Amino acid sequence: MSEEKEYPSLKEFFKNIGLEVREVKPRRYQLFVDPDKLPDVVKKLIDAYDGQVYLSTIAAVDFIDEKVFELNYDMSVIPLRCVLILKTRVPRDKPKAPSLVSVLPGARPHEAEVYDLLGIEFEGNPYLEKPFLLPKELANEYPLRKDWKGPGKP
Amino acid sequence: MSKELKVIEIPVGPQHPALHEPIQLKIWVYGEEVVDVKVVAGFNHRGVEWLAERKTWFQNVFMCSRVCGICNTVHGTTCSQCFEDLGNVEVPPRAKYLRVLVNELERIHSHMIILAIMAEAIGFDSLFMLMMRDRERVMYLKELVTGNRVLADYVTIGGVRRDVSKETCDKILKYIDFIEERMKFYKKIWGEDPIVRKRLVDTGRATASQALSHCFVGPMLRGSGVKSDVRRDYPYAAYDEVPFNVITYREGDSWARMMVRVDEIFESINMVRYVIEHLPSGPILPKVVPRKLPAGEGFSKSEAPRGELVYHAISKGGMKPYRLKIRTPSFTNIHNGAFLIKGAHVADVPVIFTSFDPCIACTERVKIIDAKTGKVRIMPFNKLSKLKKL
Amino acid sequence: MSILRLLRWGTTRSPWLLHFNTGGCNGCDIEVLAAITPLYDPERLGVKLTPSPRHADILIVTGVVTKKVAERLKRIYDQIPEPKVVIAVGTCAISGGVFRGSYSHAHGVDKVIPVDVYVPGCTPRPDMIIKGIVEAVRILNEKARKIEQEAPVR
Amino acid sequence: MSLPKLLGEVAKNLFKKPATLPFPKEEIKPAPGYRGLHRVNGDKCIGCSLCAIECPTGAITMKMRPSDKKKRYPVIDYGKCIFCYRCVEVCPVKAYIVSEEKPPVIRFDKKEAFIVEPIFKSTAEKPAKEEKQ
Repeated sequence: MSEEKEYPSLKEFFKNIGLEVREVKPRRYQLFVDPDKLPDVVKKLIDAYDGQVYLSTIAAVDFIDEKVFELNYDMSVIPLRCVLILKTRVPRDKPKAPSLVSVLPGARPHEAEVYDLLGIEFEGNPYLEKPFLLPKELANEYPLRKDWKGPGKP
Repeated sequence: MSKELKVIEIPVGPQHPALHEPIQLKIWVYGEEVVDVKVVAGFNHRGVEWLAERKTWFQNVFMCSRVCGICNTVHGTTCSQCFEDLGNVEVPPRAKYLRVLVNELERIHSHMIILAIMAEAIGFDSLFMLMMRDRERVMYLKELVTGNRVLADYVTIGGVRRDVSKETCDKILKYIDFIEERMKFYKKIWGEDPIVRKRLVDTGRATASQALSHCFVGPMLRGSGVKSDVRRDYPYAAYDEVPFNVITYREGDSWARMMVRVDEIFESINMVRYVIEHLPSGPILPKVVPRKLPAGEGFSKSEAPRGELVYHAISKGGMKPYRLKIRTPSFTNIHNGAFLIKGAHVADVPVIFTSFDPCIACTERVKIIDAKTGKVRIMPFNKLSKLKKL
Repeated sequence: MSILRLLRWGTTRSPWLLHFNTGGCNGCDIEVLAAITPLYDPERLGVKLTPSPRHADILIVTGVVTKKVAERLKRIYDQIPEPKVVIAVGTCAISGGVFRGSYSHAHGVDKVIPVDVYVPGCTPRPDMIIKGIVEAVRILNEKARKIEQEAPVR
Repeated sequence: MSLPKLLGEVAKNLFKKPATLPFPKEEIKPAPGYRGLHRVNGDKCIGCSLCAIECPTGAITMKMRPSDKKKRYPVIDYGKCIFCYRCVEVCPVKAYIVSEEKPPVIRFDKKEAFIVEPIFKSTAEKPAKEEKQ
């Protein structure tokens, strides 16, 4: 992996695959992707940058008013020294998204965590498990959903 | 052998002499070889993200500092930066430099403690005692600057909470010189001592491509030869003005990971010196710090002693965040790194696991079934088929 | 009778510690670790850290007691032979501290097992932890004496 | 195989002064500026409850004054306090007295020692132990 190799900028790369990326802050890019296209986009991204891309986190948000779950995939592109936030939305009544494990094995614990705390199912990830982190008493509940009633006062 | 060897399940933890924190490793062994591993956890799940939605912005900075005790300042810094990013709060330059100072002091003490624990894990108790003795000097410096030995609560939204005086700076320089002197000696031990080398070289080896595809961060990634450091790649605080080198080792084994930490201590010492020499004057807090932050999205990442730390906040305005996502470095390192244990000797399990610098409190939730993609180097083929059913 | 007196003499002069983290932030744990290092060195006072609950006299508990770990804490407490003393180190172990109100922990050690000595502070300094151990030895002595008196006289 | 590198260091340490602090004989002094126990000066406090609102753990509760029914005063529970000094920072009248005193060890039968009332000088509401500033 040589440092000298020239890589295309994120704007060029996404133009080539027919998407447009927005620079929200310096070195921070953001774009909306369809959930079905996500593994494909990530695959292309990894190939274009010689695998020097890793997933920082998946921040899942429950927008209860709009009846959607928003998934923020925070990717780090090492050669460009920048952050790319891939946003995708899945409906709240059918929370299913494709898994990234086949293209990026490191996505496994992140997806398992989101599945445990918010109940979004990642199709193709064989490691999803409930309860993953929660105690046994809360095995069937999703604490980070906004309509979860909570434990009450101690 | 008349009797056939069986695959045996061994639980390691949650209360275990080699692991000081509550995590359970279920390992399956065939003879002396580990054939499968499962990280069972959640023992440390405290519901921090759920609590964060119910606390105000300022309370959140204090709570996020307590996600992890060893790397608390960097948690506080990243949390504050995330909220500053959200509310467009300008941080004065002196506060930026002081953040670098405290973060680097913390990196020195954190790396020293993991080096000491590693020495204990390989049975090198005198090195453990000597390193812990010298580490107390750093703890004293931290107490002098921040007001508490471990949980500093030094950083707040907009800046830092205390200023440093001239005498404090002199004392820091004096103690830092002592620590550098001692670290030169320890580097010789870590690099050349036969006890250390025999135990660490060639255990838990990860190649660069494995490290990247399994999303390793921090010293685990740099130990495999990938040049990635958030301080350089995505500079925060005053790291774009402070010169330093990114340390990489090509070997990718436990020894390389520890050597990355040893060398980073020297870089941190130089950075502390640079910061004290070039400390700008001025206020440490902006005049007005808003108590309410606008709607929007805040993102911040930083280089914790264990790797990249990410905060992602989503706000709908008001006093409290709508969602705060914390991704700690140990979360990916422990979950994804477990495949390195596969194929190792049972006696090497604590060594490999300690070389991850596991911070279970940071992870605040752990549990994984091992990746099947990581190739097992030594495989008892006759048992692998049965193993799948376990 | 005299055997029990010998036992009391032994345990109070050289109490062995067992340290158990029940899901704290690690801050108290590294202070407990710092308290057994050369600078404070309780070993010159006869205090020693032991890995096994069956050898221990004093149980040092740090951290909020998460629900998942509570049953293990109970099991470890039961394994320690009488007389035994429990020290709760840190604000989290006393009341849950900054994580009060969360769904996944028990808000303090004394909700799960009886506690004899509290060491407040976030985090307590190593010398205060040693002072807590001194206080615990005093209680250990009282408990051992009680066992001695209640034993049937032959 | 060479000699272990640490042997020389270990031998040298045999002839040095011990690093251990003579702890039970001498108190260990924390570094200047240590965040220790803090108390409320009851005479200065105006009862605005800002510290109770801002406290990250809810360790401060506001109590009614017996003499003046309209005013309140804060009571700190050291069993919940994390010594972050947020209350000291936000207090508009600087009614908090800070010290470098370490929080004391408390036995199971003296749990009420966790809860600490403010210091009053003028009124006879709850004369507490004097503390140097």
